[in-house]
Amino acid sequence: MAQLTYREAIARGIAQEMRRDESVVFLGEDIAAAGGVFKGTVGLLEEFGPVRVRDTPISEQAILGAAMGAAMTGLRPIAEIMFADFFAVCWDIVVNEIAKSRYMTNGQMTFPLVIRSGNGGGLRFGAQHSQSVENWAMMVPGLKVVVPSTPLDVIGLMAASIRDNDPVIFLEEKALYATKGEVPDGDVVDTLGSAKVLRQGSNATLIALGNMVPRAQLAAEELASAGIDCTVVDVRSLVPLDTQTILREVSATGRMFTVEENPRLCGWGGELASIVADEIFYDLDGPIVRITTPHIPLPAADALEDLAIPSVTRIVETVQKSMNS
Amino acid sequence: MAQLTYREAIARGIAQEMRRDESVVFLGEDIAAAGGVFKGTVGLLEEFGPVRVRDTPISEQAILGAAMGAAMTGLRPIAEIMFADFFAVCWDIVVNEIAKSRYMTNGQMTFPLVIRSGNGGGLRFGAQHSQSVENWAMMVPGLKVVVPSTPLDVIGLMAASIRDNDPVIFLEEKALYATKGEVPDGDVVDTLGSAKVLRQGSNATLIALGNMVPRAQLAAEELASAGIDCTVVDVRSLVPLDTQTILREVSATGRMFTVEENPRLCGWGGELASIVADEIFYDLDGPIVRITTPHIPLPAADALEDLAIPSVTRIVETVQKSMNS
Amino acid sequence: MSLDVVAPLLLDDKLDLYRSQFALRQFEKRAYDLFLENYVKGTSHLSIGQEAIAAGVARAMRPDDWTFATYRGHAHTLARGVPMAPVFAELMGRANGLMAGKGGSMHLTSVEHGVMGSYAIIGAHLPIACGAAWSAQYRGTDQVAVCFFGDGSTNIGAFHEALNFAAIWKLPVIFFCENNLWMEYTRTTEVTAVANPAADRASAYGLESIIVDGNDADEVYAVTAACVARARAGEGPSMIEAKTYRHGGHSRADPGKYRPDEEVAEWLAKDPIPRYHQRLLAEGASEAQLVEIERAVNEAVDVATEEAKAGAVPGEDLLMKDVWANGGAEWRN
Amino acid sequence: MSLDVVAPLLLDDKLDLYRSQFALRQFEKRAYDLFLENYVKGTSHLSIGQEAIAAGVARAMRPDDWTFATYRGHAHTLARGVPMAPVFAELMGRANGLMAGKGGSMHLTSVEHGVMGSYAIIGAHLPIACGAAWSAQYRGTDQVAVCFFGDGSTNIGAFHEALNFAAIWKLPVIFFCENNLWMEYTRTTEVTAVANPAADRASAYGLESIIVDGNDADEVYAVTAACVARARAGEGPSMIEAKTYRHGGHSRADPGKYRPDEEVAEWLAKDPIPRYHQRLLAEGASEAQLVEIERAVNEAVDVATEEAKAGAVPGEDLLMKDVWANGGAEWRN
Ligand SMILES: Cc1ncc(C[n+]2csc(CCOP(=O)(O)OP(=O)(O)O)c2C)c(N)n1
Ligand SMILES: Cc1ncc(C[n+]2csc(CCOP(=O)(O)OP(=O)(O)O)c2C)c(N)n1
Ligand SMILES: [Mg+2]
Ligand SMILES: [Mg+2]
Repeated sequence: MAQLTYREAIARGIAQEMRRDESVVFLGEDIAAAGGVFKGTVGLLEEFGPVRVRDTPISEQAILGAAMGAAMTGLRPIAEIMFADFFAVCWDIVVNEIAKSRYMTNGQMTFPLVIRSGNGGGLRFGAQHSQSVENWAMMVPGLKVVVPSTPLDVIGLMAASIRDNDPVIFLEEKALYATKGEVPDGDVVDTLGSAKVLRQGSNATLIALGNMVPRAQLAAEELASAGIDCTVVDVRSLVPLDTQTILREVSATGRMFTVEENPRLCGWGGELASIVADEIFYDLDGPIVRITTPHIPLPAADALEDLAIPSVTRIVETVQKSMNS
Repeated sequence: MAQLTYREAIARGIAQEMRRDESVVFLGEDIAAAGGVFKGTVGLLEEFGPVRVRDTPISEQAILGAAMGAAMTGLRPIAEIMFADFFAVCWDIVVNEIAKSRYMTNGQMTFPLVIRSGNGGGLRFGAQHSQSVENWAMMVPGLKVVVPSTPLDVIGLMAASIRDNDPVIFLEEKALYATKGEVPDGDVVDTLGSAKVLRQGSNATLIALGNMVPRAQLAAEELASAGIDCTVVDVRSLVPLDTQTILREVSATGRMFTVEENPRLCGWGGELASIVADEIFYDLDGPIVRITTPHIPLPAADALEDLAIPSVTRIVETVQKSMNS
Repeated sequence: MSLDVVAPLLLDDKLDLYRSQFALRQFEKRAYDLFLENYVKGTSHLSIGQEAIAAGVARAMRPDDWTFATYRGHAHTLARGVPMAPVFAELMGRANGLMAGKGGSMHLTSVEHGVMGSYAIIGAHLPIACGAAWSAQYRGTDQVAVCFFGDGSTNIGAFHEALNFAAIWKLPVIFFCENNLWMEYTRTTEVTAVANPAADRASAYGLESIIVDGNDADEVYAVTAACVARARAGEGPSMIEAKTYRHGGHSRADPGKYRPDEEVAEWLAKDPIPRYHQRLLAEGASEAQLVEIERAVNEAVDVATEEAKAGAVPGEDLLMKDVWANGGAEWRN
Repeated sequence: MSLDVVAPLLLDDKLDLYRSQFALRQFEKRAYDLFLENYVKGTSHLSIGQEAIAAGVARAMRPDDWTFATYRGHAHTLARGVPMAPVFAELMGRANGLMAGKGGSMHLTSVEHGVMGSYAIIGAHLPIACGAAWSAQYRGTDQVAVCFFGDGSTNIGAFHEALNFAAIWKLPVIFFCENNLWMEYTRTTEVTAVANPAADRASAYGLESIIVDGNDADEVYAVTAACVARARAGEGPSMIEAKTYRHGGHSRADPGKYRPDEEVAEWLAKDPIPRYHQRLLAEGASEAQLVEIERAVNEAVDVATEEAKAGAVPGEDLLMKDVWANGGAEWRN
């Protein structure tokens, strides 16, 4: 058992898999000599050398094209896109090439690759360095999408993503890099497509992802003392999606709230709402409510960013208002 | 009054606005001399000359960057992205630059520009030339998103988009280019953010967009003869979204079905479902059901593409099954 | 560009190269007919006039080398040894198609033949080819990747990123520009800052500027073989610009009317196939030998057409197959 | 590059240019302190060591010309005449900030000063600058756009697209590469196929290769002025590569330890500001004049800091403002 930060867990997860599999290689901007701009990959160059851990130019299309070409010819590359916002400069390689080529070739090609990226806000970096882009990826058939919320999940889901034979978009929550958690010694391997029930309640079910998970947990504690007993589900993986757990936990309480860092329109919460409103409509006791960042670009100022992203207070107030009306 | 094809309506709408406003300029690949690969812009070079109607290299980032820079300095550019799938190669300019710069600059800049693009499937062009990307754009704060379903709407919404002071993603449904419709003489100007109720029924409300609108209408006719009387709403504009009309029409029947060409996850139908399940939950009489393309890349073969995209038969069967259960 | 390392072609090799070029031509002509007869439903982009390139390059490659083609990729796919019938069937959207109809004309792929895909978004496959080359370098297999693209594709960002990336990592990849003068309906020089869109940019990546006659299969072969040797020797990437012309329009039934008559005539006179035919006669082949090659090819095209037409229409099972490596399409449990 | 057309700077102009460089330096030093004191909450990228460029270029521009900067854009913004206080306030996220705190350090914009934005995604603003230049060309205003970017930014696709686009349309735009040798923590030559990442690629766009000493404001001014004149005369774009160095790290509190000590020392010895100070003395300015300039700047920095600190914290009204041209943020009715 050790206490590890979320940031340290990244390198730990990657190293664990690079040790057992020579075909795992890693490329990206400033990931080798510098150990990553978020210091998430410190030590990997030293342990695995410059042939397996390579710095690249600022050429995101080349980075992901290289990962794709390597994956289709037998390697298991990990590529870093420094900030998730930068997916926009290489989106074609992700959505038109990596996501579709297995299907288009009728299964002739396989793309065992992981694209890691720093996701989300909270660091006052402004609109072009703070986006939560999990929905950009969830929207595209052929991509798996993983967003861990704890150091332990980082390691286990990273290992599962690297071992998976499909392309995985692995989003690391920038706001969580400094958070700590217990991690067992030895290898950790988790399962993609499994949500976690973090708290069981009887009145309402809060469904959260990534950086919103600890906030949902804190909100649930506050709500409990105000007499509203909430289940909290950490989705962890948007594709594959653990609809069994989600449907079961919403059925059990009859009320569903999503807590989403993304701007509202077409967020994963909308997708979940539509699944629930279709498949367990008659188990619902009241409206489905989404708590999201408003549909605006994220502002840079700390005061404004804090107003934008769902806070514990906003979660508590929204749930209370809806449950008491 | 004249009969016009959807394709002819494009050039008509653009010409109408270029005549009244010198600041409207138009650029894209093969749009001038060739009149567009879908022949949607025939005659514009001849009428407005090569200074206002310009062919470009295959450089989508340059095309949209040019449109953005021109818009912030007083022009009203129209840019073509030939196939909507190609947004992926210039997505940064759309989502990180055009969509956000007004907000980031606290309103110092304005971006009156239109990006037109051929959207959707049905032409057996395969996975990289057939995508319905309306949700890619809807997801991003700062973009307006318009998808006309008739020649008349093409002209009126094109005019409204060009006159609008915000960036508009104007998606032309490739499968509809050859369809015809009545168009009055003289200028036509419509309003962004207004849905159209095409048919009023009492049992269920079908909400459709673009190429799915005529299918929803045909399905409604079939359903009517089977005793299920449906309202059909053409959304027309995803942002701004006419939630008043949608909420009213769903409340009136108590049942909502969406008909979406996009692959399922995070589609606009999910967003609408979540709005309805929140705001008029108690008006609902049964599950909300989404009829979408399965969450797969679009196949090229005609037989497979026809299986993938919602057909009139699938709409009819899905509605019947749900209404009778 | 020194060609010393390249093995010269013998007459038999050249007869084979003729067969290959002729087969590509006849395949494309049949594909055009099938399009007009509405057997081919989607789009298609033919290489008629450009056959010397696909054939000459393939000749310079080892079976385990990789090609990356564009939407104009029938010829490049067949030249690597992929049989005609599944390609025809793919164009027709049949279950016996190369990818069971799921990819279509623009995405021909046959991994077993080293045909690592045809890509329909301009520029995307240049970085992807870098990745395959990187994998060969990492695993020490001395495989080489060849990536075809058009003149118009040199102005897109991915071109630039891939060239720089290949150069700095010394990747075994050959970027092959087929300069047929035209993008879809626009002349490339009208929208390109330099006269030779690939060759004039080689120096921006520390590469040699190489221009070849794309209508001469022997020259294409020799220069490509030299670049392949260089790549296998660990000396890094090359870029080749071949001058050529498409006889027809850009795609589907486009008659290509935007091109001046004299230009078309000039290039028809440089048609690689009659030219090669004449060369073979001059180098000692008999007319009878060539006629027999042509007959056999024509027969093969007919047989393949019928085999393709006999294919079944693909159904729901194929539709929901192979999104994921487990063979399925499920996104939920 | 002929400099005949450029008006030589008089001593008064040069004193002004000194004032400008010194102000940029002092602003950045204060910004660094404010970061350490946690007044600046987000990131910030300083131009210490590179001031001769922002100052020299601004001097060559007309007030109605446009600049496009990067996330490392404080200097470029101030050099065009934007007052210090709103820039400090923007870094601190205050309502009196240049964009009321909504943009932050990386997105400084002041349309009234021709500062058409600072862009934080590498490469994006090069095509955008083309668009502004196109608009000037279309409206016949003879305005010019200058677009700054770093050495590391020359390997991204947008660079290539913009250069070609500007060249073929003969746009009045100047691409200004500040080559400070480093990307974030990686040396640019390690990932770039040519030694001069911008200048060695100019020919790929039919442009002249231009390299200047980026630590010499007079040279930067003169070469930029010549390019501006060319652009105004309708002779199209230019690309300039200036050799320079950032004294500190890439951003925030990065100490820049990855750089060899000798390299840092070599460049500190070429610091543009003491150099310019010496030159002014040699050209007839008095030490007292320079001391007075420095005093006035320091005072201005102090005053601006206090003014910025006095700003209010922005609230909900600003949050939901100006997504759309109508001033609001509504996406529904
Ligand atoms: C990113 C992108 N932009 C535009 C297109 C549409 N398009 C397909 S082929 C083509 C012309 C390509 O010309 P060139 O590279 O010379 O190849 P050729 O067709 O002549 O073989 C264009 C513009 C595309 N497929 N992808
Ligand atoms: C598309 C993209 N990729 C990566 C980054 C992260 N990033 C910010 S600055 C930078 C280094 C840029 O180096 P250079 O262009 O030399 O400019 P400098 O910082 O030295 O002024 C990087 C990689 C980014 N902002 N955008
Ligand atoms: Mg061409
Ligand atoms: Mg630099």
